[in-house]
This record gives sequence, C-alpha cells and structure tokens, in this order.
Amino acid sequence: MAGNGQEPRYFLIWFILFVLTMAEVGYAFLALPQWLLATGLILMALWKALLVALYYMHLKFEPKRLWILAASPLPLAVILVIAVLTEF
Amino acid sequence: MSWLLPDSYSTFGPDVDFLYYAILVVTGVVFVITEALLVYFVIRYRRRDGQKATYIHGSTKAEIIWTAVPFIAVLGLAFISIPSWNMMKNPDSVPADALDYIVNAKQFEWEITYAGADGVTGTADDISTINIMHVPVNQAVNITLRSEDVLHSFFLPEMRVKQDAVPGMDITVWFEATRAGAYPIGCAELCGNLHTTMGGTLNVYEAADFEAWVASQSADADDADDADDQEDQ
Amino acid sequence: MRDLFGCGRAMLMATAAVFATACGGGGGEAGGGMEQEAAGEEMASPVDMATAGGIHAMVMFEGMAPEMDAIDMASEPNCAARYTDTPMAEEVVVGGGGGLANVFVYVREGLDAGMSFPTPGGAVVMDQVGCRYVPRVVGVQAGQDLTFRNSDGLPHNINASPSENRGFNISQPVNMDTNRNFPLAEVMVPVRCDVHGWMSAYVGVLDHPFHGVTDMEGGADLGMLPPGDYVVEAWHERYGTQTASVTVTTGETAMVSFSFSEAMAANAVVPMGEPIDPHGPGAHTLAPEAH
Amino acid sequence: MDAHAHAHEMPWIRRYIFSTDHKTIAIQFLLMSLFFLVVGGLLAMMMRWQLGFPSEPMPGGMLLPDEMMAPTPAGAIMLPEFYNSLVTMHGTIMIFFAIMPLLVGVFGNLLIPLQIGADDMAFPRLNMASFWMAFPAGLLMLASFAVEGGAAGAGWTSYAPLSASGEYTGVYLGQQLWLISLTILGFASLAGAVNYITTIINMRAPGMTWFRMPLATWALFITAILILLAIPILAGALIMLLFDQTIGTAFFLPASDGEPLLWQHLFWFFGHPEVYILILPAMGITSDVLANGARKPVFGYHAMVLAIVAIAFLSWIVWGHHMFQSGMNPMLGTTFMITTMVIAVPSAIKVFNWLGTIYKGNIHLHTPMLHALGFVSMFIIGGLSGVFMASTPVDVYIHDTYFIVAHLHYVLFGGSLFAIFAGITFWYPKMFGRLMNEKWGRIHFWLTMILYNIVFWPMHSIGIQGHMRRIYDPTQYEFLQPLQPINQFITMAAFALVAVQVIYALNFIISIWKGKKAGNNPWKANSLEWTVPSPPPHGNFELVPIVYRGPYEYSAPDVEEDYWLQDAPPPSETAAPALEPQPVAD
Amino acid sequence: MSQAAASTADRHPMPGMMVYNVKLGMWIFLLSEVMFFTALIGSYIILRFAHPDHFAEPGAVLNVPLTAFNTFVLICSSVSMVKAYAAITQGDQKGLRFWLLVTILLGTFFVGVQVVEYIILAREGFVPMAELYGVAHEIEGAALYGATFYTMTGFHGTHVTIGILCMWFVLYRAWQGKYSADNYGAVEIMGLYWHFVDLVWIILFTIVYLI
Repeated sequence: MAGNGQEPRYFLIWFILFVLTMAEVGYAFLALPQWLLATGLILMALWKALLVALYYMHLKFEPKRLWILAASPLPLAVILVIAVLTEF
Repeated sequence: MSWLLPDSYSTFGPDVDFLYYAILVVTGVVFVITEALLVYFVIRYRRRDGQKATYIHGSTKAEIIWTAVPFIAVLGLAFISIPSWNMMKNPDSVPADALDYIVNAKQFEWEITYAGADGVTGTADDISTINIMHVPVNQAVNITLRSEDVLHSFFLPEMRVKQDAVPGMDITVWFEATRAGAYPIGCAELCGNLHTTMGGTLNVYEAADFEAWVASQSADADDADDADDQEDQ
Repeated sequence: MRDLFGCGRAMLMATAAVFATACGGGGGEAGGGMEQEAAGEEMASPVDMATAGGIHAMVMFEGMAPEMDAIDMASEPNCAARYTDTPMAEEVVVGGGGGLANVFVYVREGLDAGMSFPTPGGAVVMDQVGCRYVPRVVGVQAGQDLTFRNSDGLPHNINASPSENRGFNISQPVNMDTNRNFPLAEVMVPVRCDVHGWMSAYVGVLDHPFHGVTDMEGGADLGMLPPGDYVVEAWHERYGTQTASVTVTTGETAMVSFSFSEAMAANAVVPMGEPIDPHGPGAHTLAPEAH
Repeated sequence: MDAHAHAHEMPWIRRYIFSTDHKTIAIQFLLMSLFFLVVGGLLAMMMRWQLGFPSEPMPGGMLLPDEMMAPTPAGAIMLPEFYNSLVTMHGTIMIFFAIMPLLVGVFGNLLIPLQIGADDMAFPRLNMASFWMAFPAGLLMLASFAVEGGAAGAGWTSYAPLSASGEYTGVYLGQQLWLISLTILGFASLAGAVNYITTIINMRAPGMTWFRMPLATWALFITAILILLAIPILAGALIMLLFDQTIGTAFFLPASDGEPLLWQHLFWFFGHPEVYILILPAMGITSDVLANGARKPVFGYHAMVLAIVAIAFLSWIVWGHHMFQSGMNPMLGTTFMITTMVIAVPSAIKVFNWLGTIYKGNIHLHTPMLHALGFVSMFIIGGLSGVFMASTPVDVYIHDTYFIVAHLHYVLFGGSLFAIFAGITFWYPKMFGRLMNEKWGRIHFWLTMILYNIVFWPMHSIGIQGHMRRIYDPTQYEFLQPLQPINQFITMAAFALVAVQVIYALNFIISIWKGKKAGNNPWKANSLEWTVPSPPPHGNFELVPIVYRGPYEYSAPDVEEDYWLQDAPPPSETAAPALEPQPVAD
Repeated sequence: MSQAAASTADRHPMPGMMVYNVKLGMWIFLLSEVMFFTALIGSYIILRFAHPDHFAEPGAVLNVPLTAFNTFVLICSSVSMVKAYAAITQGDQKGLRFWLLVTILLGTFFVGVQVVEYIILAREGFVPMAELYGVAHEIEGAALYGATFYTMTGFHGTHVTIGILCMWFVLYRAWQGKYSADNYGAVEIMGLYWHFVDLVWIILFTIVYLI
C-alpha cells in the first residue's frame, strides 16, 4: 500500500485543504441569500471531509466493504435531522 | 376482562371504534390460528423415539405468501386509518363554527377558559373555570391547548380525545360531543408528584342549559371585579 | 432519634456500600437539625430578662376593606362540602375594629450583632384544613422545625419556592405530618399547593425569635428585647412592607403602629424570598424612616 | 496461542475478578443482571401494592426511610414521589441493567466466540472494561435511591421539562445520578458492541461463512450494530439533559426557548432501536432452541436472517409512533404509521418460520424448548397488540394507558425473559458444566406461564377502559374506581408470580454443585460450542475447527443420528467434497 | 486443501473485512463517534431552525479569523500525522518520532487557542447562565446559542485532548522502538482517530462559525 507515489500526494491534499478553507471563509462573508451561502459552505465542508477521509485515512486503498461500513451512519443522521426539522 | 371499548359520545367515536374493532378482528383471527397451530404441532409432532424429523430447509413459496399477506393486511389497516387521523389532528379540519376555548395545563390542574359569545379570548365575557369544562352538545369545540410548566396530556376518554400539552406550544384540539352528560377529564402524561390528582369533569349541556350556564357565569362575573378574570388567563 | 433510625432503616435497602457516603449526604438535613437541638438545651436565651422590655405592634387598615372573591372549590367536592357558606379568599382580612390580620411584624434592625439565639425546640404547625392553610402567615426561626399537617385526608402538595433557602416540593397524599426547616433567614417564603390553586401561605424565617403575626384586632407581640433602638417592619402579602423605629426601655412595652390602605396595593413591592440580615450594618444607627 | 498456555498460573483475582476470558465475563454479567432482575422485580411489587391498595399501609413499609414512606399511625404509606421513583427505576433497571445485559452481555460474550470458532473476543481487555463500566453504573443507579430528594421520578423515558429541572419533582441529585449512570452504561455497551462486531467479522473459523452462522450469533451481530449506532445518540441526549440540569443550558427548557420535543425525538430515535436490541437476541436464542427441540432445521434460514436485517433497517424510521400524541407534526404521524405497520411484517415472518420449524418435527419438550415455545406464543400476543398502536386514531385512545403497559410486558416479559430462561437453561452446562434440574424446570415454566398471563392479560382490559399509565392512586379518578378490583387481582397475581421465581433461583444455584454432570453435547446440538468440553478451557478450541455445514443439520438423511456437528468432516471422500473455505466469503 | 493435512498453521479465519482487527475495531468505534456528534450537531441544526433569532450572524459573536487559523493548524497536524504513518510504514523510526512530536505540538496549540477563545467569549458574557459565573452581562439568548456552541466545540476539544494523551503514549512506545515496518497498527489507528477528529472539526467549523 505504501507505494512511493504517496509523498507528493499528502502535501498536494494539504494545499487543496488550505485553499478550500480560505475559500470557505471568503465565501461566508459574501452578500448572498442565506440558503445559497449555507449550501455552498456545506458542499465545501463535505468536499474537505471527503478528501481527509479518502487520502489521509487511506479509505481509498481499503476494500470497498469498509467504504460501506464507514458510510453507514450517514443516512441515519440525515433521517433524524430531516424528520425533526419538519416540526418547525 | 372485556376487550370492548366503553361507549363514545363524540363525532370521532364511530371512526376510532370501527378501526379498533377492525384491528381486533384481524389480530384476533391471526392470534387464534397461530396459537392453535402452535399447540397442534406440539401435540401432533411430539417426540417419537427411533423416528427422525422430516428434513425440510424451508420453501420460498411459503416465505413469499407469509410476507405478502401480512404486508397487504397491515398496509390496508394503515391506509384506512389515515382519513380519521387527518380529521382528528389536522388543524385545518376544525369546523369554522367551533367555539373557542383555551385549556391551560399546569401542575396538577386544568385552567379552562371559554372565550365567550364573541369568540375572542381576553375580552370581558370570558369565563374561566378550574378542572371543569362546560361545553354545548352537537357543537364543535376548538381548544387551544397550552401548558405552563411540564408536559401534560388532555385526555377525554368518551370523546376519544388525547393530546399532550407541551409548554411553549399552542396545539389545536377539537371535538364535537354528541350526547349531554358529565364525562371525566384525565391527565395521561406523567407530570410530577401529584399527576394522579389532575382529574376533572367535562359537562356537556343541551343548548338551553349551556346558555343558562353562560348567563349564570356572566351574572357572577359582574359583581366580582372583571380585572381578576383577565389576569387569570 | 427517629431520623437516625430512619437512616438505619434505609441501610437495609438492597443498595451497595456506595450508599453509606450518600446516606451521609441524605441524612444531612436530619443530622443538622439534631446538633442544633442539642446546642439549644444548654444555651438559655441571651436576653437578660431583668432589663428587657416588650414591643407590641398595632396594625390598622384605613378605608373600606376590598371585596374578596369567592373561592370556586367545585373541582374539590370533599373540600367544598366542609363549608356551609361559600369560602372567601383570605388575601385581606380586616377585623371588626379595623385591625388588619395576617401581617408579619418583626425586628428588622437594631439587635446586637454578637447575640445569637438558640433554636426553639418546639415545632410550628401549619395545618391544612378544608383546603386552606391555617395559619396563613407564620414565623419560624432558622433551623426550627415547621410541621405541615394534612388534616383533610386528601392529597395536598407543599411547594415552597424561597430564593435564599432550598425550595422543596413534597406531597401529602393522606392525613400525615411532614417536618421541614429552613437553615437561612428569609422574610416570607411563599408556600402554595399545586393541586388547589387558591391555597397559599407565607413563612417568615429569621435568626431571632422577635416576630409575630397580627390577629383579627391587628395586634401582635414581639417578645422581650434588651433595651435599645430598633427598626420594626410589618409585611403584608398585598400591601408590601412598612418600617417604623421604636425605642425599648426596661420594664415597659413599647408600642409601634402601622397603617395600610387599599391605595398601597397598586405599587406595593412585596418582598418574597429576599434575604434580610437583622444584624445589618450600623446596628445602632436608625435606618431612614421608610414609609 | 500463548494466552492459552499460561492461563493456569494467573492469580485468582486475574482469573475471576479482572478476567479477560469471554466466558468468565459472561458469568459476571449473568450474576450482575440476575441481581438487578431481582431488584427490578421487588420495585415492581411495591408499585403493584400501591396500585392494588392505594393509600393503605404497605407491609414492611416501616423499613423504608421517611422520604419514601409517610409514617402514619396506621403504618407507612407510600408517598407519590417514591411511587414515581419506583415507576422510573423499575423501567430503567429492568431495561438497562437486567434484560439488556442478560441478552447482550451474557449471551453475547458466551456464544459469539464459541459459535464462530474463535478462541476469544477480538479485544479481551476492552471486553473486561465493558463489564467493569457496567457494574459501577448499576451501583450508581441504586445509590440514587439514597440521595436527598430520592431517585429520578420522570419515567424511564425521562421526558423534559419534568426531568430537566428539579423544581417540578423536587428531585435534583437523583436525576443527575440517573443521567450519569446511563452515560457510563452507554460506554460499556459501546465497548461491547465494538468487540462483538470486530470478532464476528474478522474471527470466524475457516468454513464458517456468513450463512453458516447460527441465528443466535446473527441476532447478536445485528443487535451489536444497533447498539453501536443508537447508544451514542442516547449518550448525547443524556449529556445535554445533564447540562440543562446543572449548568443552566436550555436545550429542552421551554422557559428560555428550548425544545421539549427535541428530547423526545432524540430519545425515541435511540428508543426504538433499543427495544429491538431487547428482542432480537431473544429471537436468535429461540430459533436455536426451537430447532434443537424439534430436531429439525430452522424453517427458511435465509428468510430468518433477512427478517433480522429488515428489522434492523426499519427500526431507524419508526420512532415517531411513540410520539403520535406528543404534539408532533400530524403529517409526520402518517409517515410513521406506515413505516410502523411495515415493521410488523418481519416479525410476522419470523413467527411463521418458527411454526414452520416445529411443523413435522420430532419435538423434545425439554425445559429450554418449553420456554422457547412460551416465547413464541407470548410474542404472538405482544406483536399483535402492537398493531393497535400503529394505527394512529386507535393510538389516540390507548396511548399512555395500561394497554401499552400490557403490550410492552408481553414482548419484554413474555418475550425476552422467556427466551432468557430458555437460553440460561440451554447453555447452563456450557457455563457451569452441569445441567439444571429438568423436573423443577418444567414446574417453574408452567407456573410462570400461567401466572404471567393472569397478571398481564387483564391489563389489556383496564387499558381499553381508559386506565392511564403511571397513576399513583387510580381511585382519585371516579371513572377508574370500578376497575379497582381488577387492579387488586393483578397485584395478588403479581405477588404469586414473583414468589414462583424462587424455584428458578434455587434450581439455578443448587445445580451449580448438584446438577447432573454434562458432557460436551448434552442437548445433541450442532453448533461449535457443543464440540468443546463444558465448561470450555481458556482459549476454547484445541484446534481451530473447520466448518463444513450449517448449524441446523438435524435429522439429516446422510447421518443416522438426528444431529450433525458443524465441524464433523463429511462421511467419506466420495460424498460431496467439503465446501472449500473460498478465499472471498460470499 | 485436503482435510487430513489441515494443521493449525494453515487454518486461517475467514477473510472477513480483510482489515486487521485493531484497525476494524477503530473504524467501528469511529462510527459510534459519528452518531454521537450527529446527536450534538443535529440538535444544533434543529434548535437553530426552531429559533433562528437566538443565533448570531457569522462573525458577530464568534471570532472567525482566529478559528480559521486554528482550522489550518489542525489540518497541518493531520498532515504531520499521516507523514508519521508514512515514515513508519518504511520503517523510519526517527521520522515517526519527529512527525509524532510535530502532531502533538500542533494539537496542543489547537486546544490552547480553543481555550483562549472560550475565556474571551466567557468574559464577554457569552455564557449560558451569566450570573452563575458572575459575569457582567449576557449576550441575549446565550442559553441556547451558548449551550449548543460550548457543547459541540467542548466535546470536540475533549476528543482532541484525549487524542493528544494517546499520542504521548504512542510516542513513548515509539521511543522504545516498539513499532517497525510490519508492526505499526497502533500508529495507524492513532492516525485514523486523529483524522476523524480533524474531519469533525472541518464540519463543525463550517456549520458553527461560517453559517
């Protein structure tokens, strides 16, 4: 798994994360409608989260079964939040 | 040990009772068949030495049957329940001519305010009583249910009404009594040490008696200073 | 003894060794009360009776007594059955001679800071009869037992909500007594019954025994005090408080009088649960007359 | 296998108290949860006394301190605060400290390594930590009875704002201890769940494919996943409620704009997977015992596994049926009604498959088989009475009445507890090396079965007639007074039911020394735990077993006995070649 | 594989997840952590929908530039962690120790900034029960906004602190030379935990500070 191709990739990912963080902070203070801001920011956050999970946690090089296991709680979180949000 | 529902005296009654008895019949039949099969199999296939059980692993056909049949049965029960649930709980299914009440639940008593003829609460003609609710018969009643401290549950068994009072929320509860009489009010949600004393009475009057009660209340209201009534709600 | 035995009985519960530490905490209240009583027996009251003088307060009510509402006891039939005529609210009770009853009168300032008064052994009883607190206003000393008695035999609950002391919310389902005490001085701990909204009572908790509640004639006796200048306060649940200064001389009973009127109800500030410290700063300087 | 070699020199304290052997930990969980089962039962008896004879002096009442029993000249009468604490603690102790540890703690630890052919759990030390977090949590829960203000009194569901601020109940420290105790128990359950899932996925013996695992292990595997994903939600909610109680946050306090309904949503989002955590292992145990008793393969093994998995998936989208009348959005009510009705289907499938299992069997009515049949018959009633609540308009009438109490006791007592009796009696030889007495086992079963129905069947009836839940003194309500004779009848039957349990307790204790010696396979079962001596040595298997067939090859035509051990090599080379343990499991 | 010759040596357990136990155990533990933070963050989202007026605009109460820098620090610590992992997979003991130390320092710095931010906010009165802590004024609605903010970021901070303590332990074992090119399980699961905590912070930073 520890092929020599790893070295540049870590710093590349680190740089992308840095850029995304700066983009997020900038984007957050633009004068856009609230819902547009929120979705944009959440997408960027998920993108960063995915990057960390795939490359730093080596999910990319694990058997596909571990992907299913890793993603299993996410639908539950979505179900809980959306169901309760219909209250308000 | 009867499984029969006590009589119901509101427009919800027939629907709820019909659904209850429908489910009672369906589950009763399934109950009798399965328990009878269980007992029969245990007796019929009891231990006989030197003889082995039949070696069956299962049959997909049987699986499909006893997946599909319960699925259809329960979905059927679900879909016939939707209309009456909508009628009971959907705020915009409250009839327009309903009389307005505020039921304010607090630890260990119900403060019930009738909005008076003008239908607006907070005016001089409001009548507020403790634990006793006065309602005309055959007339829809629209209750705004509130709570001052903890969760309570406004329970009218004969009217087939039960709704939790949540502090911080105004919840609409409505019903229409179909027979005059005195019926119990109960609190069905644990609300503290003396949850057991939160009983009350729902007096359903004929139209004339209700007018007489309103008149008598407004007569008492004149000599007591009205400021008290306002500040009571 | 009973509390210790109560704590012992609790030991028999099927709880583990952790219980011992928790029991220490649980029994604290009962334990605390016990030490104070023991101390009380030896120390007699520090007031030297030879040179002491009394204070008698007279509280009058000017003008027409406000009309009290009738209590609607319909929701509690077996309480309503005890009254021949409809029970009236007791917020303002004016005697025949214009005296205002249920006024809590006590010495607010002027006591010598060094003096500390033993907690009287006897318990003050607050009874619940006919869905009413009898007496409606009562004074106790800090740490003294206050017995709530349920003589109605139907469920009452006693919800005390002081701000200085710890509140409690106890219930009495049947004829029984429950003892509680307030360790800290606090003028007027409000007590109410959640089951019967119209029931309310007030308990004045002080560090000293010089307090009294006016009777139907509006008179109240504050006991024997060492000579000196004192500030006496009268507290009423609807009309708020008034203070007056009085000088006690040996052998005589000083008179102090207060008067309340309906007009005061509008902007009355009724202290409920505020901490009062009788050994206030400058014990011997008179507080400005506050009417 | 070094752990196996030096097991004997371990000091006494390492072998029995701080043991990392999954079998010893199972026995530790067993003793702890049986103790709490007794405590929970006694609390229930005090409740039943108060419901049967409200405001009459309770015999033995003067043993309890004055904060619980009002000392009156006639005797000690129970105070409402204490009754609410009993309601809360009976529910909490039975669910969290009796049934859950019995099913997941005992059978999880005992069966999983043995049934999949592993020498121990994946993380033995974590397994030991799991017990040594659960036990103190139990002590903390019991200690909350003795603190000032008494134990928590807001129901085992602890709805806010009643539970969020002490001024409404007078209980301050008791409620906080309740919250802390359950949070610690949450850590214990999580430690267990991580252990079980890793062990089952990674440590199955060669040949033990997914569809050759016994249904008990399947049920425990799916239960561990439910625990893994549900308990953290409860831990989060408990911590938020603890902050509301202590440092003045307002998650659930409506006074400063908190949301009481948020607590109910969080609690029941955990709550419904929780009730399936309480029943799935019982279903697994019942399947194993029924197949063994009927000497016949489980009918529709694949369907049973799919039913368990379906229950696991659906259990996450039904929680709203606990909140139909709670002020939740009525539109949500309709959605949750449909999902709740659908979740009844997998349970129905399992019941029909159990009937299929005993159909045309050769039924040996040993005690575990009796209890398993008891489970099936009572679970039928419990499951069917659940359908009433799924229909929202009917739930309007029966919510928070004794109909619900009857339903939950039919699935928990009639369901889980009967399966636990079956499981303990069935695997008793594997734990202690001796068999429990058959005669007394049967006597206990029939007495419990009859008395149990006498106690809980009438509860349906008083529930239908409007008797509300958690009522301290039903005679305060006029319309409940005619039901008082039934309440008294239930109380007396309940006392008899608890008295009868003494038979099982004695049978359990005496058989440890006096029971008939059991060999490797007293019940002639097939799964791997019956291929090792009873009780199995440290490290379980001398040689890692190779599995050739499923666990339910009873009365197989190619073998003359009516059972066929999973690791018995096929009779001859010519027979179908043994299933090669394929590198990639299906 | 003929049955007779199947001695213990080649009786391997079923392949299962094809990931060694400790790593699978850590991944499963992280699932439960995801659900724990779901409860906390879910409640925050729900309460914010229920009472939007209690929650301030981004940057109004909370200091965004400081926490943005803090996020960057945590991302750097993630990189150094994965460098440590890469080092040990090649058996480079010195590299492991160096990068582990860097990660610990960055992590401690992150927690330090977090604590400083809490102190500033508390002094401004952004505390659920101001009078409890004797703080002058309370920013309106801090009972709800403050509650959710402190609970989420507080528990995240606690997880980071626990991570740092475990990393000291792993570093101590690394000094003893316990790990090598084919025995680096502990380092890997330490990495998994650390990246998970970083991942949670990335989501928290966006949802709490920027929306």
